[in-house]
Amino acid sequence: MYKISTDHLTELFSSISHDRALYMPIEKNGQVQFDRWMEDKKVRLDALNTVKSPKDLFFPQSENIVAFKIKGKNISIIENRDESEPFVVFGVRACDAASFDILDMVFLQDPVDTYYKARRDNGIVVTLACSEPEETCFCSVFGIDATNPSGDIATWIVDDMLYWESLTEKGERFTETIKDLFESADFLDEEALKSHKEDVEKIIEKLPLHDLSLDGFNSEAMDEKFNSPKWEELSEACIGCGTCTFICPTCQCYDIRDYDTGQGIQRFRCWDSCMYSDFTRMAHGNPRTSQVERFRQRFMHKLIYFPTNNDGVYSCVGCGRCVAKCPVSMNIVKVIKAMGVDENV
Amino acid sequence: MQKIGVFVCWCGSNIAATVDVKAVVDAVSHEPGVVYATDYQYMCSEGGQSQIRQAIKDFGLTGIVVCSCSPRMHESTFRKTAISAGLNPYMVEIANIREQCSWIHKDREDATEKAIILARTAVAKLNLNRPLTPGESPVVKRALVIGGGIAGIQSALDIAEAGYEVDIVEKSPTIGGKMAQLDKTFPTLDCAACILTPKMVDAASNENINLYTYSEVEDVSGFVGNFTVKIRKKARSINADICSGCGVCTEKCPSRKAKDEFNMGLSNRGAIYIPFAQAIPNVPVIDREQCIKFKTGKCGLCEMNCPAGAIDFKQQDELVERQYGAIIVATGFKPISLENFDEFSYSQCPDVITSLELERIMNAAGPTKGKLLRPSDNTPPRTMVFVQCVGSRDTSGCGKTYCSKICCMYTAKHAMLIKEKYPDIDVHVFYIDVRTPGKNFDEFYRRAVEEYGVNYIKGMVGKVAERNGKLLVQGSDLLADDQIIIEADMVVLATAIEPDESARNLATMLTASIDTNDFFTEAHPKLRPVESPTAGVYLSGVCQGPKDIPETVAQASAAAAKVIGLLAKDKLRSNPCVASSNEMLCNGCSTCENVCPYGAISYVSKEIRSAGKMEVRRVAEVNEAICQGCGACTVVCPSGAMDLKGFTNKQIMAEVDAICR
Amino acid sequence: MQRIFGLIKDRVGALLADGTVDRVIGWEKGEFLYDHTPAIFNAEDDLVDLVYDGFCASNLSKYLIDESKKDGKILALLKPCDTYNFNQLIKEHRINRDNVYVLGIECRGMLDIDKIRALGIKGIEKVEEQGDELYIQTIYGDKTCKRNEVLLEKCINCKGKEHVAYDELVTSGEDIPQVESNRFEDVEKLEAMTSDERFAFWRGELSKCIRCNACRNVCPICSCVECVFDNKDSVVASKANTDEFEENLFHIIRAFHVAGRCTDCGECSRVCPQGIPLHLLNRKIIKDINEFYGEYQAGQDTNSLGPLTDFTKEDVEPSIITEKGGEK
Amino acid sequence: MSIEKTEDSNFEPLIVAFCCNWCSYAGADLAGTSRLSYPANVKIIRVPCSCRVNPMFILRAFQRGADGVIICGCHPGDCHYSTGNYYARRRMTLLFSMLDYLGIERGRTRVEWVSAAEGVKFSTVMNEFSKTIHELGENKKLRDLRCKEFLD
Amino acid sequence: MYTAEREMTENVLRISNVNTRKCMKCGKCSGACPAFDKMDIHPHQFVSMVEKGDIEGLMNSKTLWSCLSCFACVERCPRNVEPAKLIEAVRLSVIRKQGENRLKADDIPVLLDDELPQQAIVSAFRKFSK
Repeated sequence: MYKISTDHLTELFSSISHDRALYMPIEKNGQVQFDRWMEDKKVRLDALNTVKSPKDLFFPQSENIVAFKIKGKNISIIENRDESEPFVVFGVRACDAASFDILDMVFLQDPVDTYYKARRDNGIVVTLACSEPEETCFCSVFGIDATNPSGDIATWIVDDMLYWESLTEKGERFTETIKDLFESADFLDEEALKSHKEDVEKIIEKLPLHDLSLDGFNSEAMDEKFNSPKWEELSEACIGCGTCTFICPTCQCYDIRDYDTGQGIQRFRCWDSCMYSDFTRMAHGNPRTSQVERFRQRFMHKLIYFPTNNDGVYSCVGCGRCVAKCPVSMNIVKVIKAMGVDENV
Repeated sequence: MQKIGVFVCWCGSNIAATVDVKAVVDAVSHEPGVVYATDYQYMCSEGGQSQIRQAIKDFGLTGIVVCSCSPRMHESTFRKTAISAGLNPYMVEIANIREQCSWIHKDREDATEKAIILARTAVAKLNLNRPLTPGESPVVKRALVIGGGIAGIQSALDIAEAGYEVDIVEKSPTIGGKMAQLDKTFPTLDCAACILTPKMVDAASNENINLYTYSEVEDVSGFVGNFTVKIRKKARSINADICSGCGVCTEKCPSRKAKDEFNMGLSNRGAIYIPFAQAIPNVPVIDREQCIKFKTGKCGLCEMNCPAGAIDFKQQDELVERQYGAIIVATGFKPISLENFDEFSYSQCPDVITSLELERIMNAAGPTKGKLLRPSDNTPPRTMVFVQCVGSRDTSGCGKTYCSKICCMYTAKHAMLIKEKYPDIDVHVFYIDVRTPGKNFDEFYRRAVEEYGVNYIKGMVGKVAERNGKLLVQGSDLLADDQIIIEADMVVLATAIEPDESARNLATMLTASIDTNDFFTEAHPKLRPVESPTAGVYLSGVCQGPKDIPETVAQASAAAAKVIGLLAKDKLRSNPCVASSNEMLCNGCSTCENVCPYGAISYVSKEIRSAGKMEVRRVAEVNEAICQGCGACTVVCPSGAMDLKGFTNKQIMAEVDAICR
Repeated sequence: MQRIFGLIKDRVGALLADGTVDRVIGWEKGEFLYDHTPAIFNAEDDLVDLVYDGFCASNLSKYLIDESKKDGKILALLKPCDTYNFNQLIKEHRINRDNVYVLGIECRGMLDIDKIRALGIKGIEKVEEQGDELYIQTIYGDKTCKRNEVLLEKCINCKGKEHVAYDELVTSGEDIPQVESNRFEDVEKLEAMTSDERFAFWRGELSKCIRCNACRNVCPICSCVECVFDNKDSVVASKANTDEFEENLFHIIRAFHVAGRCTDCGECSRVCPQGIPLHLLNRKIIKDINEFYGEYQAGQDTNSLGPLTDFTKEDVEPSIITEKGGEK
Repeated sequence: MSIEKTEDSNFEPLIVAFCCNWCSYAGADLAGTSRLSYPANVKIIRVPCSCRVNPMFILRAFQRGADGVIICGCHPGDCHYSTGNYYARRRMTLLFSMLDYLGIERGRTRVEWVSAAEGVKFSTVMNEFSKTIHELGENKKLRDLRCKEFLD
Repeated sequence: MYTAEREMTENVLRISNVNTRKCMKCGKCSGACPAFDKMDIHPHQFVSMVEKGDIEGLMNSKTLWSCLSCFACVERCPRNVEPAKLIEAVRLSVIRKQGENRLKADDIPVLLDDELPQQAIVSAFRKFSK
């Protein structure tokens, strides 16, 4: 466990960003999002959550896959995927860090997605524990301890001191390279950290969504949930935009498209949203034609299909972004409450 | 995938001079879809066209691109070639590499590169062409002639001769136009009335011809084969059916102050008048500004004295709406106003007159009953000076830049007639160049000089000033390199002519294009001189450009021939490049309906299968016969449901892509 | 705000009971006190969840496009700014007028939860409104703030309190202060910048766009059967902004498709998760239309021709833009 | 003379011209028949009427690398379809104002009314426009980079 | 070859900014010229002489100094040729001819008028003594 005072954070960042890119929550045009760190950038470690999750550092919204060039009869294939170089992402919250593990389950399973793997290996995740969770947070419901985030290195900010503890071997190796900036934390610091964690846990207890119950959402209940009449009423307000899917840290669906650039064809991958009308358009058309079916598909996947395939791990980390940003305020919490077993609505 | 043949034309040397044709053929042969590419000296010739036909058969081409001159020139030629080879005519695209490439770029390398790009663009567009078949629309078997001068009358007679109904709309109370005001006409010097009035009577008596005199066209809608025209019959205040044309009323009318337009204002007329004796229809008209009854409510002498009781003060304008298959514009001309030419002091001295005024003075029915008298004191003149090109060939902005073409001939005519009738009058003519071309014209002018001793002075009048009753004409005599001053009794100005003032807004109504001098623009100066680019509108007479009576009559008959050719068809093939709406995408929001200039879009509710269930939706429908294919609806349609066949969104996008590649 | 809600609830109950309408579209309470969802209440379920307070900003007229196609009559609770969109959709034959019974409800201006958070108020549990004061109960203690500090952008530039389309009006009789503001102020500020500054501003804003289509799907005017960006046969079909240009293209084309029809209801800016001031694009076109072709408020009536489907012979020439002065 | 703004003065601008079939295309032909030259980098696309030009076409041209776009039509009042150019005039005014609002150089887009008889005007307009675009330099602001530097 | 005469014509055309080719030889300038009789070369001839390059003839002519510059010819010319400007241009070339010192220093006391501003003397020298 190391520590560094918050006033020296700027030197820490500049030394990290010497040989690799450093991303962290930065405010740009009134919006906090993960951006590359520069001296003049406005760092916002106090902001609870960025609007867009850091998943697009590993799974960008659009990336080139391959390109073709046609000259007369012959076609030449050109590898022009975007090269990824080593980088550090700092200030990741516990929920986002947990979402990386969920994405790993999808992309790193056989067959491994090489694009994602390249970025994942190059990336070092430095998490920062929350100190002031919002009322929209419900990460505890999914067993995520906000005060002890996962990731390669965990950090805590207590008063004006940043505590730095590497959790994984990759984290350990990285900390070695910048060890001289830190002092080692003594017993007093451990105590201060422990009491800070308890305060935060107390706040988490008091969060309104703390005791949201997930029982009833398991593979057995799949048919019963699928045919429930409640979907009709829950989805009547949904306008089918992609906001909830694009800001959600665990949504992992993408579409592959070709673009005719005039010189040749550029094949690229881009995020897709199950809420869109052309989401799974196939030869005969789209299997889910009405908004009710699409709405149901989203929450069934998060709460039932994914846990069924991944031994009980839900595909939601309770970060609360969709609760805050949905244009018509319809979100997963309302679905859980409406569809839950004890109907404690 | 299309199988496209590309044919690059040399156009003799017009294209080949600055465009490397072989390079174009080679470059375009690699384009997607192109299976055959060749070049030829004259693609539009029979040899070229047979080469295309052969290639279509040999390679089974589904579309051809011809890189040649402007599509406005030979698009129809190559479409006919395609039809003759069994290919749909709308699978032909033209790349304009002559007017828009070889003729305007000097550097061979630039021109070739641009020709390649234009060829590639045409191929890109053709790849997305689909075979189109022209629709059919009915033809109304009736023609409209706007303007009742010699041009209008001649056209009307020829069309009536072919058995079709014709309406003549003339804005003045009688037909006859400017020619009726003339005395004698060149080159044969026979009197204008003698050759015109019989035609006027024929026009009046021909049962196929309806005369709408003292009427104007108010609104034109529709398109070739089916024009709807609103005609405003202005109130004559006389019931034409029962009026016998005795003319008693015109004598009795007390209001004498009005200037007689027919006599160019040289004499006065009553408030109720017949323009001239042989007027057709021979019915007077009341000039409401001058008539005391209309101004003050008193008088009404004409009503009292009219034997037939035909006067009807309460008569109102009447709006008539009729359908026509074709329209002939014969609006004629008028002399320009001379306010910018005060060096001739036309407005100060009454003895300085225009040629048209001289026509009236010499005319037996004119204000001086045919005797040549000075308007100021009615004494016979001793010396007369004619000044040519007043307001013509003038780039200084005061007059017209063009040569009015007829002045040299009618001045020679005036000079000859005066010398013949009054041999002792000295006649001088100041000229820049005497332009009397064609059959018997130069002989006519030389006769004026050699036989009648008219003194032609190569030079120009600088100033005309009046001094104690005489006109001092100061001009230059370039051959003598001298400045001469002639004491003249009368000065006649050969004034420039310009189109009738009704031309400008008539062109807007007909959507016919018009040039900056207000002459109607012909479809093609050499190949289609009597047609306007707007289908169904034909040009006859001076409305299209300055010309004399022989040419006007020739053009009038030509226009009539074109109209007869059109009316002879029962069905007209309508333009297939019209809008079409995709009912799956249509929101039914009526935005396209609001912008359609022809009202070709209507709305129906239809059963449509969408997202698995049947649904009744309000969708747009285009009436292909009325739509002219302008494309305004395609851009206001947000969902892209409305598209234009022949110029689809994808085609234009493909062209843009091909250009920017 | 409570008084008006009571009146509305009674009226809605009465209209449901006497059968003039068989269902109501309004807002339903959410988890917290600020996340209300548009919902349809059928006659039988009780109206306990119906709510109308400072957080009912969403514009219900878009739902009426599909709802008015179903049989039976629906009661729509429309705020003044929603009625402009209602009129525009009637003009475009998208709403079946006789299947809708419009209840014009009074509106004192809606609140923006992001602005409340920006004041540093976190963990919000309860929000009470008393006159101009807001009493907010949060996990970290109770906070208060002024109503006018946290108004939504579209309510600061409110177009007026009168409803332009209604079958019945419900007013509480309280006088509602008319907020005086120049709604083109931001547009003028942008116009005053140099063109490079404007380019940098818009690049900064539009580069945040994640193409979630919220602005398009919430806009009542932008409701094509199949949008040109989704229709694979269209020439601009695209799903992601893979390049800076596509970000501009999406927003320019969208602004143009609603040009002359946008009623400036501000919904696009309200729902943008990235906080892009999209209303500035549409407001610029509205300002140009007013300046060049005379004052025009879309949705004011149901029969006038929109500015882009109309013309006069004396319209200004496009070259006026190039000669408008200012540096290059 | 103003110093050349772009460094490489041999920059060849690419200009797309949308010409309406009845007037400006005929004017272009007349410029051709009267041998009035204008730069070769102006390429003409024939459209039935100026009202057929969709803002998407103009943005597509810029996206694909055009440096200037000019829309030619009949003089208001002379349109072959009687009202086409009135709609085009309003739409283009708003489009130019929007592009300017987004910070795109004002001179890049232009509307010009050229009748079938104005061959001279057509060539002077094209020369002038090409010079303006040359001074403005390459279109860097409204450019899709994928379409430009793509592979060898 | 580029003779001095050619250069003088270029000079006259440049100064007067007249395009002599526009003249259609109508003779209106001579017709309108009030000083026609006092001239040995007449207005319509200015244009053709300048076009032929015969500036010399014009420079030694009487016309050059009898033209009143009343601009009647310019006003009336239907082709905007502006003959009077040619005369002005030729006059300037006369004045500008080197080595023609028409004003010597010692003339000054005789002609001097005490109210004459200093400026007038200097410009007279500049104009007339080369």
